[in-house]
Amino acid sequence: MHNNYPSVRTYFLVFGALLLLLIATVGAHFVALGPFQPVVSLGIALLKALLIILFFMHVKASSGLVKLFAAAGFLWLLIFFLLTFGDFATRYWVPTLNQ
Amino acid sequence: MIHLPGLNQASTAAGQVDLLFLVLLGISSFFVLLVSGLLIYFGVKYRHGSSADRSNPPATNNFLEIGWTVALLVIGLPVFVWAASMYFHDEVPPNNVLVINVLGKQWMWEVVHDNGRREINEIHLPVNYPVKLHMISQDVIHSLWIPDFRVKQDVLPGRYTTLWFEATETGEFPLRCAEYCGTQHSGMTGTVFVMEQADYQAWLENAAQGTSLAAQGEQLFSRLGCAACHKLNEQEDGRGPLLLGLYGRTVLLEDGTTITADADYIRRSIVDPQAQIVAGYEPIMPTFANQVDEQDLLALISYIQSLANEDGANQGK
Amino acid sequence: MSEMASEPLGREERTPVSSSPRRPKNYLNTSYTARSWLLTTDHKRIGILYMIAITFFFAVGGIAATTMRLELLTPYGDLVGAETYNKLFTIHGIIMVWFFLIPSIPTTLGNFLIPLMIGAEDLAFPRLNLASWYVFMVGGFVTMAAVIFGGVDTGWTFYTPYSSVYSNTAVALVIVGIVISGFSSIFTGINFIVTIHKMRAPGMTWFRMPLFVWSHYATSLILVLATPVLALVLVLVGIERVFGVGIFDPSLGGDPLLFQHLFWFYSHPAVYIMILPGMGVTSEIVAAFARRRVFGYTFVAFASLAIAILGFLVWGHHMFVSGQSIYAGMVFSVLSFLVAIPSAVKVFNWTATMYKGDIHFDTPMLYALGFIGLFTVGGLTGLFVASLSFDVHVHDSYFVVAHFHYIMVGSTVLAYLGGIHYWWPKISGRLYSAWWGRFSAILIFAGFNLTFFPQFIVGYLGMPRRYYAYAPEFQVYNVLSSAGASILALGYVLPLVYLLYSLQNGRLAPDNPWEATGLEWQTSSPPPTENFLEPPIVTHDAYERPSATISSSTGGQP
Amino acid sequence: MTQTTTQPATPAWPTEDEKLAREREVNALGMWVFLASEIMLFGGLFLVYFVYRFRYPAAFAEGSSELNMWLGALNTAVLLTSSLTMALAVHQARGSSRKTAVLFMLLTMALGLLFLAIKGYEYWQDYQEGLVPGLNFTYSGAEQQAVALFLVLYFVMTALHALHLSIGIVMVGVAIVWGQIRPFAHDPAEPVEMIGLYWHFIDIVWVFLFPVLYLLR
Repeated sequence: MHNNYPSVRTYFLVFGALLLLLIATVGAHFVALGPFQPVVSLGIALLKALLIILFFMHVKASSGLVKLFAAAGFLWLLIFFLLTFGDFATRYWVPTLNQ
Repeated sequence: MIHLPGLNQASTAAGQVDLLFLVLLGISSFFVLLVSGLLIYFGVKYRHGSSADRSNPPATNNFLEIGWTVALLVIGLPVFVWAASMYFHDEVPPNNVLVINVLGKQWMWEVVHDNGRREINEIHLPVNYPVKLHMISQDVIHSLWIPDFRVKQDVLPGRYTTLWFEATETGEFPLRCAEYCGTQHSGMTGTVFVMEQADYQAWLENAAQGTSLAAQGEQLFSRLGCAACHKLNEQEDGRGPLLLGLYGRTVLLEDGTTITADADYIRRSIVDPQAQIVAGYEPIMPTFANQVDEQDLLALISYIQSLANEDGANQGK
Repeated sequence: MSEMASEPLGREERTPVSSSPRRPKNYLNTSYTARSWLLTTDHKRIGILYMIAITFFFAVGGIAATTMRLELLTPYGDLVGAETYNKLFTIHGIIMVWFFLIPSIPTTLGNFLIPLMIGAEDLAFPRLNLASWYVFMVGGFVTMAAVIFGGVDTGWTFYTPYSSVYSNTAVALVIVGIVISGFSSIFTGINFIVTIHKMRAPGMTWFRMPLFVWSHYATSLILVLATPVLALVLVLVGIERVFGVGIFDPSLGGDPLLFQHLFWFYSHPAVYIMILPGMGVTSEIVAAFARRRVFGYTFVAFASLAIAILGFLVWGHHMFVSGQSIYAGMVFSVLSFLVAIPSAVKVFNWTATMYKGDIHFDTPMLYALGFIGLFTVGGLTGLFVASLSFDVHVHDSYFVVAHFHYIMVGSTVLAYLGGIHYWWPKISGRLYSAWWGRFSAILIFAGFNLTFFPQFIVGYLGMPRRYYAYAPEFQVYNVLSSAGASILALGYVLPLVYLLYSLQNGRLAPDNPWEATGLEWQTSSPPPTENFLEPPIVTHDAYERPSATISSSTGGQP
Repeated sequence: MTQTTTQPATPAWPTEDEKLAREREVNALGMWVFLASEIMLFGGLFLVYFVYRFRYPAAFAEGSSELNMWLGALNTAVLLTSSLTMALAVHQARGSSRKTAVLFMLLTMALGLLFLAIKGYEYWQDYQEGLVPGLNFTYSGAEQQAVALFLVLYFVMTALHALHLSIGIVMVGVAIVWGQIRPFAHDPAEPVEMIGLYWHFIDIVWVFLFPVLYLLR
């Protein structure tokens, strides 16, 4: 598990990418993207998170089990988001059954 | 319809719910008897020391496992579909419905009829006529439950919830608060009086104290100075949106979204006007949250609904 | 943060045990000092520490329950006032859910047995295990302090805006207590998941593990993934109370339904935390006392996982009448029907295990049969309340109270007692009186049904939950229920008496008193501190009965 | 599910280095299971935030514009750098020189403290501007209630994050001191690796917090 840890060079490369993405996300704030604004900002944040997980946290070099556990947390969160938003989005829909 | 002792079926929904109960009871009894019967049978037959044939006991049987899983689905899902369709039907009131406002507050129910008649912990309503209870709470979450009608609906603070039914028997039926709401939660009970149509009208008329709800709303409308900004005819253009014919219409808001002008919209526009600015108007309306209580809001909303009626452009209350 | 760093695994080398006439050295008699108990990292001793703690909390919750049942003998509030009654049912709820049911089987039997069953010396993080006990005790004391400083009257569900704005009781303090004890669940969950993955003996593949371990693996998934959301929502309620800001308070722009979503996202999986370990215990007991392999092992194992995963999708069935959207209600209803399937599969498999078995009706088997019967009733009434239009009628009524008590008390407590009686020889090295065991099992089964079956009826007839004064026509059912409660209370006291009695003068237990399979029965009773004297090797399936121990009955196993 | 061959190996206790390898895997797995529970904790908070943003879009945008975006951006950069130094610390602790590992860990602690300082300054600034609901809230613009709700969520989320960061800083400090006192523990890099995982997780939480709270239009 420890022989294929990323080299120091990789760390600095990843760090550089993270800073660039930071600049990108701040830049995107000034561009009037309208409805795409949250999509872009969350997309960049997701990308940064993936970079950190895969390289800084060595998940890329870890066993399948660690990858599974890393993904499990986010998967459960997705369940939570989807079903809760299912309620909030459809709360005021009134079926036109009887009219 | 099969009648369960101690609980009469006094609404259109009651018979269906009781039938669903009996079907579920039947299915459950079958499985309970099946499982306990097998447990007892195997227990006796294969008890230690008995000379039953115990050769090559099966370790597993995929056919059996898949079989009873599919069987459970085949039995379960139709029950879900039936129960869901009943629920779907019970949640949406028909058009021609008598609306009664119910105000839940810590530990009593205050009922306000459209003609202004008020009652505490009692609801008088006609038989064989769909009735919609338009409910809101003044403090915590309550829940209006009328066991004999098999209906229940939480009463939320800050938002109107509705509960509709059609009583099929005259008489007195208990109503109870089902959601825990504090010290006297168990004291928050009352009675529903279901009366013949004629008796109901007579009851409504003879004891009507003072003005109807809409009229009370009109007095409030002028007293609070709403008329200063909200004009009542198309000619004058006031600083506030025109309220004539507003109820039931879809309104375009400042941020581009549209919303139907129902009771909730009007209530929120009075209590928290900044939350929904109508397109083309300034956010200058102050909040009236501390000048009106829930009853005044009911009166104002009833008044605004009546404005729509004169205009004739209203799709149902 | 708890130290995760490893501590060197230096153990004195294993010397064969000298055959002194006195009991050989085991985890109990290695040392009797308080320090050896309070600072132990031995999973077996921590299991016993938990057992003592939750027995105390079970007593507190039980006293609250009996007082409520006495009050409900009459339709009017004459024994205790409304204030006190509301505090009683809140204490009963909080203590029983978080300080007895959730820790009951995982932290006592789970802690004690999982390393033994998979052939490990201890759990993956022994010191984290001790930390989980201390966190549990601190949470328990803070909660008991809140109870003593005037109690809480919000119900264990803490619905806002009552809990955050209108209740003037020690809500913030009890929230601190519950959140602290939440860490205990997370630590136990972490320990079990990593131990089951990484510390199995050679040859112990996933499908050679006992079903007890499978059910605890599924339970740990829920413990780890659901508990944080409870801590979050209770902290938000605490913040709202202390700073008067409106996260869930509608008058300040919040939404009480969002509280219900967050609360039930934890609290429904929490009921699966309570039942899954009970299923694991039942699988072990039925297999042992029917002297047979569990029927459909893989289906029962995957059913545990299915329950854990589907259990996260169904919380909305608590909110059918709460003003939740109709469509969400329908989605949650169909998912609730699906989550019932794995439970039913398990019940059928236990029943099929009895087929062609060699059934011994010892005390644990009576508890397991009681579990299967009552869990079938509890589970099926779950389908009643999952049907939308029926739940509209019975939501927040005694029908629902009866349903969840059939699962929590009828199933989980019976399984807990069954497990205690099944592994008591292994835990204490002593045998208890078989007659008293059977008698108390039957007494509890009878008392339980008399207590909770009338509640189904009175709930359907219209008696709401949490009423201390009710309509006079419901009195007959409540009197029956209170009568049953007194029998049940007696039934629960009996095991405490004869089990403690057996500690001193029970007969010494052999290593495998019930001729059961499983690694825990291959080591001594009570086991040595390092669990196994020679390294355990697993060569056959979980419940394969080695032909060497053909039971004396005529029809032996092949 | 790596599993030894099913035919029974000769029964023997695991050797020392077998135990060491398993030890490292066990710790990493344990930390990841703990991080899964932390994901659910912060995830629940993000859900509360998104539900209310879905309901009050204009007010949340208004509230977000009250915050000082540049301090947020600076803090993100600080935390990303601290992630780099933490990763290098783990690298050095695994590799040859423990001295540089301690140096990088000290650097990580410093960056963590810098983040907390900037955050503290930002809180103080918000307090001065009367943006703290419950304590000093003098915001009088449109949709006062919903803006107050945004700010409550802002403070709860960032305070919870800051609390976790402070715990992280303390743990790094403990690891340094522990490394000096008992340097010959059989696997000195193990605690550093674990704290590294935790530290990177806290950084990831901030990576999501920054755009969600500050860059809202």
